[in-house]
Amino acid sequence: MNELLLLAAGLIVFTVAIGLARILHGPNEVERLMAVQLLGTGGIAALLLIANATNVPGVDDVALGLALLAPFATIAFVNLVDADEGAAERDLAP
Amino acid sequence: MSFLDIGLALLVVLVAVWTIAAQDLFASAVGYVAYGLLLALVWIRLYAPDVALTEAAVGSGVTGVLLIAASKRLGALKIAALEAPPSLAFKLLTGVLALLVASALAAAILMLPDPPPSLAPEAAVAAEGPGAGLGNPITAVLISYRSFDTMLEKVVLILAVLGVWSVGADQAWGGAPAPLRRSKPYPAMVFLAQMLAPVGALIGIHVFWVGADAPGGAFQGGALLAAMWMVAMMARLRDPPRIDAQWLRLALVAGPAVFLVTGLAGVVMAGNFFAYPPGLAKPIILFIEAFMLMSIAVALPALVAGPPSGRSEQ
Amino acid sequence: MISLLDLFSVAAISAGALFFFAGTVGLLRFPDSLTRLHALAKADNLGLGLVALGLIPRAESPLAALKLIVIWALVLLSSASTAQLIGRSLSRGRK
Amino acid sequence: MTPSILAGLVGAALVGLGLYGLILHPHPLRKLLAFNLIGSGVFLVFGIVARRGAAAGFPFDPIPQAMIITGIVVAFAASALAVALILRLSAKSGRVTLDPDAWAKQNGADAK
Repeated sequence: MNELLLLAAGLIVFTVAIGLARILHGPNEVERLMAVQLLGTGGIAALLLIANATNVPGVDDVALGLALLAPFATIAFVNLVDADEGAAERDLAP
Repeated sequence: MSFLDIGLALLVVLVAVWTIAAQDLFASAVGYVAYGLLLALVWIRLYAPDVALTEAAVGSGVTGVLLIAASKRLGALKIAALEAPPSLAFKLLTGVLALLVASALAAAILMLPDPPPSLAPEAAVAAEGPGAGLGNPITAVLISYRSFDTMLEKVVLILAVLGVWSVGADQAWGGAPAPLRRSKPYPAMVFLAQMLAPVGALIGIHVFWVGADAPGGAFQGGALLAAMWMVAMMARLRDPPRIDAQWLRLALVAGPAVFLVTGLAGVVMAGNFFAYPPGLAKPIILFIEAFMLMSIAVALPALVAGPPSGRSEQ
Repeated sequence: MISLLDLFSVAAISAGALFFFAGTVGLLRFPDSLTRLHALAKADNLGLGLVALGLIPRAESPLAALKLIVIWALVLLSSASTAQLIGRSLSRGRK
Repeated sequence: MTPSILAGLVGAALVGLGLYGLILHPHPLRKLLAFNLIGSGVFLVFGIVARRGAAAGFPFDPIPQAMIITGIVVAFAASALAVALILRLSAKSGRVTLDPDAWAKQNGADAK
């Protein structure tokens, strides 16, 4: 059963890693980010599987940390895009 | 060796090649974030959950925000470098040099002594030493066995913060760094930050607390707390504090200061610099770690927020 | 000897892996950014959700099971919110 | 070949790759990325030393691992400082380059 779980972890990581081709191709910057977000979620799933299949302690906490940090890059990016375009800037003006 | 290990190794190298080879600056930075994620998985496979947690939080998460923001800002400048691209001969020469260094390192790895030398017994003494009883040997090493090192590392963080602050314009000194978002945030962003930050702060403290006996500790917990503060700043729930704020500076130096004072007290109490009196070692270590947690949680966002910006620049 | 619970785990995890596969295919093959975003959100929500669901019966303690659910909830929250943010930034770019 | 040796070889490859990028890329931010690659390659080599040094009932040698954790945080601090310097340099000079001659070229162009 543990072997099976590790196999599933590997499959999920490699599947989402294929999605990283979107980093290569883009064409939008947003799509490059989306590929990383998919890798992040796949990585969390793989960590959960590894946590269950092996006796390394604390792997679930690593997954928890990754889950917390998942939206990080995207928020930073959206903020900068808005700053670039000066959009929503007027919203701040009283 | 399983299919998971081989595949992960290949993926890490491929993504690293992409980070180096990409034409686009932003694509390269995003590639680095993916690289950090994959590396965290590799660390788990190397039986290093503490390192994996640090890599995930600092190496991928916080560094990712830093790099993505920097590449976006530099990309907005749209300035072509005046330099001529390196010639083919120079490229080849560099390639050969890189190959030589990598093969020398690989050869050294293949020829590592057997049986491998290990300091683990000494770490075991530090972890189970008189009255310590820490279940996590890495925390014991960081706070007890290599305590001076860890203390100086906090000083390095402070120096880096000072360095970043002093990069700003003279007239901006003492002011606040530019907000992480220039305009009014979207409701969805505010909602996300309001939900995530409290939960994340709890998880950060949890990671710190279990660090005495399980993977985790002040570094990892502090990095998660720092990340949550950054989420709040990115959604404009909070703005970066003024760099002359008293509480900020106190929080920054508290970690190494408490560490150093405790270490000096060890001379009197336990007969040696950075020695902890038997029976009290565990509470003292947790006490030091609590202040280090605070320093890290404050230093990392300060590093990402950057130098103070004059009001006039906005 | 495979118990019924194990069978449930295998089924749920396989289904989760399938959603990750579908999400990747969608990300690569769908024609424009918004549809790709749609594919991404499915993988985030259902793929991870099914994997977590499949692991719950195997959790060592109720607390470990709770942790699985918290992780899934966090990813649901951030994936839904960032999808909206990305969508907004895309629709602005189109104007 | 064991998984730890494989990871060590990956570390060696990363050091080589990073060195290549560090020397060849003219863009300072790309140099910084390459430098971080070298750093994580070295961490990986440290990591396998830690894994091989399993003894005294630990599945790893905690001392190299503790050093890696310290190293990751210091590497981040250095990167943040470098990013601040790069952003300041580009804001001040209006261009993103480390080439000292580029300044002369630009000033020459301005003088004309």
